[in-house]
Amino acid sequence: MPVKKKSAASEPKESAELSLIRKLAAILDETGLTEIELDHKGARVRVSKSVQMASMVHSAPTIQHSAPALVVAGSQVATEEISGTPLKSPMVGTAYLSPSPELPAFAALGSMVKEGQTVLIIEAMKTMNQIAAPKSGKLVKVNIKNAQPVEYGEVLMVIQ
Amino acid sequence: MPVKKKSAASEPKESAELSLIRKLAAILDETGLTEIELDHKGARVRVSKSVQMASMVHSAPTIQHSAPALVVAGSQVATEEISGTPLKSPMVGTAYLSPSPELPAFAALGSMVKEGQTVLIIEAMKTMNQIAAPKSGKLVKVNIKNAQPVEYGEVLMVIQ
Amino acid sequence: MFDKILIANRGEIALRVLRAARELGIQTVAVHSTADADAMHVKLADESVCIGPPPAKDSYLNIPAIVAACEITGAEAVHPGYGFLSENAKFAEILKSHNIKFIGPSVENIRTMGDKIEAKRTAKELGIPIVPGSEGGVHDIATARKVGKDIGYPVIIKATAGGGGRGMKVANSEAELELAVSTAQSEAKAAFGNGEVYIEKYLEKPRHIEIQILGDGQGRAIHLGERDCSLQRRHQKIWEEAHSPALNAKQRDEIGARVSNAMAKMSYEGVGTIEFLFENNEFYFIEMNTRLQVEHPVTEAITGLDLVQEQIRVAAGAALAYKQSDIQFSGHAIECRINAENPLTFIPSPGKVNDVHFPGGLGVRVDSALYSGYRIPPYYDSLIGKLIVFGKSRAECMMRLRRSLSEFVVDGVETTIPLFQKLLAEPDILDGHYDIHWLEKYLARTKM
Amino acid sequence: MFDKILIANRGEIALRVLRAARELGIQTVAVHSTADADAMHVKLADESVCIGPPPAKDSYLNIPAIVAACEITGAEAVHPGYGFLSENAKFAEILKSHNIKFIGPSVENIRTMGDKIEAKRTAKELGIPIVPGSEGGVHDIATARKVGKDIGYPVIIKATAGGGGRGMKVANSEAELELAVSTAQSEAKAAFGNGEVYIEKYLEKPRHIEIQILGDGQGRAIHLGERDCSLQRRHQKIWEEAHSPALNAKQRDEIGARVSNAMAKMSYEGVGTIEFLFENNEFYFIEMNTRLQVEHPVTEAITGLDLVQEQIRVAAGAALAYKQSDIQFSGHAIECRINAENPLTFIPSPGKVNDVHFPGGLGVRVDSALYSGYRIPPYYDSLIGKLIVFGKSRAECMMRLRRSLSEFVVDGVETTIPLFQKLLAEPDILDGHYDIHWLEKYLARTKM
Repeated sequence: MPVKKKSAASEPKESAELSLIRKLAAILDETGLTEIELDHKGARVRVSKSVQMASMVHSAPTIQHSAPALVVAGSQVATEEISGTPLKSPMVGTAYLSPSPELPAFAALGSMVKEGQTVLIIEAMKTMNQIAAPKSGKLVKVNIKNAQPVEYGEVLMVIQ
Repeated sequence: MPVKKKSAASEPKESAELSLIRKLAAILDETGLTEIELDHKGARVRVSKSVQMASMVHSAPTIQHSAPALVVAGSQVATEEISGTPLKSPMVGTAYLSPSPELPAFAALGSMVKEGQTVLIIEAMKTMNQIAAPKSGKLVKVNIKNAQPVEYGEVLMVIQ
Repeated sequence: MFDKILIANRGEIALRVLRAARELGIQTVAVHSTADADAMHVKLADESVCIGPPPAKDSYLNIPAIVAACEITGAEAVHPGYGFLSENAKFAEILKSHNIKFIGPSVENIRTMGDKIEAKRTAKELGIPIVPGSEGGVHDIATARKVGKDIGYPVIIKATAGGGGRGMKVANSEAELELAVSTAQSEAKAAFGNGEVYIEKYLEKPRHIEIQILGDGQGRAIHLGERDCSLQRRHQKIWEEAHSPALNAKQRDEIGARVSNAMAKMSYEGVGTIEFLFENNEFYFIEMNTRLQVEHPVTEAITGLDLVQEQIRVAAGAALAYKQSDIQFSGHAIECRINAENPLTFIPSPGKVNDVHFPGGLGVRVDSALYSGYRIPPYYDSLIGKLIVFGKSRAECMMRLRRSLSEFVVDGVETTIPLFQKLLAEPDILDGHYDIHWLEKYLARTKM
Repeated sequence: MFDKILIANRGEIALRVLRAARELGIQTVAVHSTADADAMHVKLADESVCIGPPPAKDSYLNIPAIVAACEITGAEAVHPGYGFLSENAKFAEILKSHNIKFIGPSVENIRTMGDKIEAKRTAKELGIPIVPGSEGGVHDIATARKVGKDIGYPVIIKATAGGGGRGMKVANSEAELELAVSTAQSEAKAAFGNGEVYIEKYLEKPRHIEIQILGDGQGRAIHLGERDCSLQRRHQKIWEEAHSPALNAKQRDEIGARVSNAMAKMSYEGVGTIEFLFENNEFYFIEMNTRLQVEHPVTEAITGLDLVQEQIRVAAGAALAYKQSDIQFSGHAIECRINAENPLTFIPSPGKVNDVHFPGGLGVRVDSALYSGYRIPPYYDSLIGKLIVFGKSRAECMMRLRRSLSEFVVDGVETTIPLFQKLLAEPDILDGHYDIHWLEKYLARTKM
């Protein structure tokens, strides 16, 4: 969500949504609420404010002191914040960015893709599964290399 | 929804939704609820408020679920807050408040005692140990009964 | 031996398999649903692969995902644990077609023993005692009388087309037989449109006793004694012990020999369990589980074998390392299944576990994937740990069980620990006098 | 049997004794210093008594306080654990005079074995092998030569009045003897004003092997095999195993029989350990510990006995329940002492333990009084737990040890767990090739 934290004096040009967010934020402060979610004429807005939790309950114990669990694919590492629609892997398998090594990629980084267009293939159990773009837009991020193993739910690409 | 307790400064221009949120916030405060979600004429609103978590880190685990460790003497229980100088048991043993069952107590509750005066006896290993008042003053509290077992560090009496 | 195996399961059994593999020097791949990303077996495995969303059908039962996980990690074999795909012949078949070793018996053996009727027929053929009864349907009272005389009373008359208790009648003597048969026939006709009935021996207070076997798929098989799993609630075992308080060494040797001979004839590979009802010193085959059993640790305790390691060894092609005479039983072991459930209502209690403390000391084993701060997901079964206690005698074992239950802390969710503490106060439990109905009756009696 | 015993100790051994008592149906009284008010044994005991401030001399070594704690709680017997008052003859004597049973040997036996010279004399008398040497002082070279010839080279010449290494000389052959004796004599004269020296066999690379015995104080005693405790740092054992990688069954039976015969002659009561140096297949008596040993669990693992329960039974007057022939050894066990210390510098690391997770599964025992949130007090020794691992063979045991060390989590303080993980990579450790100097040399070598 492209919210930039503007100065106090809000310009008149501000969109209706941003204005609404400001108002909601003010209500948060005023009422001591921590979260507001609002569906309003098709626009859904959620604002929330974290409490300063001082409690530090030891949620995840340091079980891994000797053999750290190496996640096969580097999905966790690769998820820098680039906004857009993520294409998450619907299955486990080996991802291919082009139909064959000699051919160019289904979709090059920075290019425009169409919703439903095949942007990569995932091979699982000797079957090539064509993976389609979830929406039309610009391919702004490719998190994987060709022939890389991927796991379920991993963010493979981001389309803006 | 029967909402009272308005916030004084609500502008008349405020949209219906924002006004609703304020009302819901007031209800949260009033009822002690932590979350309200409302579908109202196509608009969905959810407000929530975190509880002040008193951080309940499990310092001492609940090891005792079956066999609670019964401390021999009721020291922990007996230490109500009465200011003064505590007389803590210097040893483990059986405490006696008078030289023999027929005789009166070394020091009666409410009486004045002198520093160094014997106020009770603790028997340990067949030996009678005279326990002296740590300071002069009024004996304002006697935490033990005659012939009661006591442990080290237990507060036996309080002198003011 | 394998270099790398994939563990197609979760929870305590995934951890159990991981431990065995690690002790054999084998690399492990954990697979998990998104709900189990923080699970112990995932943290401890050498590699892990997320295979799907929380519902088991999309993850732990998702055959293509698991095969693909083998492919991308290069795992040579799959250990299926128990439940999920462990007795799925199709899974074993698909793995085979991908040149991945299924750690378990052959596809044929799984299939045969997975079919109730086929299993019973095979058991009978191989000399395993089954419930005596009529061969097929009984149509007239004369035949019924003959069957009754042959197998002895009481008998139960069941609808061939039946199920769910309808069309079932018990006859305690020949005098009751005619009425029972005709009633069953008309009930069966009314309920299923088919009045055919058959007759079986009726067991009133059987125990559930099962024999653990181990085969190498090369014609050798041994038995590892029995487990008594009679304490059940809604057909779920909650307490298992070895040996059974009801069996003596001669009975054990006899049934064990029968069963292991049968398994040798089948060229059975890996571990398996033949389940029996046991009444009046007779065994009656119920079914065979062609996989590792939840309660396998009690057998490990009294034999000293690591069943999972043995499973992996024979799967890798090794011949059985033990003859029957190498197996020495010693002591007594009891397992309590610790479930995240209310101990009175048995309503599941998933959620965050604030603090966990396992009992320790001599003769105490805990198999659990819990840790402090772990969140028990609501999607899977409620078994969160197993407490296995060993002693030189049953009496010592019971005292140790009492002691270790009192040290077991799981804070944040409800568990069945208090139930076991209560059971240890029951004279029947202390004496080993219980049958498969005991626990249900006890729970009904103490509900007030 | 006793109804109630008092445990005059703290930490893991207090918990160990509590568990044994509870399994025998005996009530327990924990005593503790103010620093240990939150300790596990205090939480779990039926009753607890605070006996003094943190310094051990005022609490765990405070005899009047402990006797008074018995009096006010009505405890009939005291288990002293190890360390503290466990080998204090005076304590045993005072308890006796108060009609409280000391769970351990007689006052006389404690006293005899507590005196180094008397212990050696007694051992020799009872047929236990001691280090051969001259009888008393050696004044001339001719006598020295005769002794050297009798006992064999190398020999060590020691000052009768000596200590701390001064006045000690080694002679590797008769050729070196004259110079060694005269040098030792003049050093001794200079250092202690007394030039008298004596000669003993010199052991270059001995192992520390000890024999566990159990007697009933009524003339019966058995041995429970040996433990190899050669891996020591500054005379502190850190790793113990049974059996010793260096001993065979015949040697075990021979030394065991000698030692148990000696103990029977002494009418020794309870458990005890005879410590030996072992070199070139010969045993040389060092000392006897008249108490339970830290490393007793490895013996429990290979014999199946509960040593603490046996201690309590004979203390209550029972005759030994086992003949030597009843004792069957099986498998292999290793104990690692987990200390709250930096694994490189061995600087103690007391403080709050945020999170504890014990390894579990087959063949793994943890004896520890730690729990999540526990604060390790700085007043006592740094042993916070013992990991004991059992396997059918030494190889299986080592693999299991590696696996369980990798699961052991103690968060918040430093522990020696990483040291053991490093040791498991050392070929000498894997092969069992080590002596009492090995660990010190290893630590010096890897310090860089």
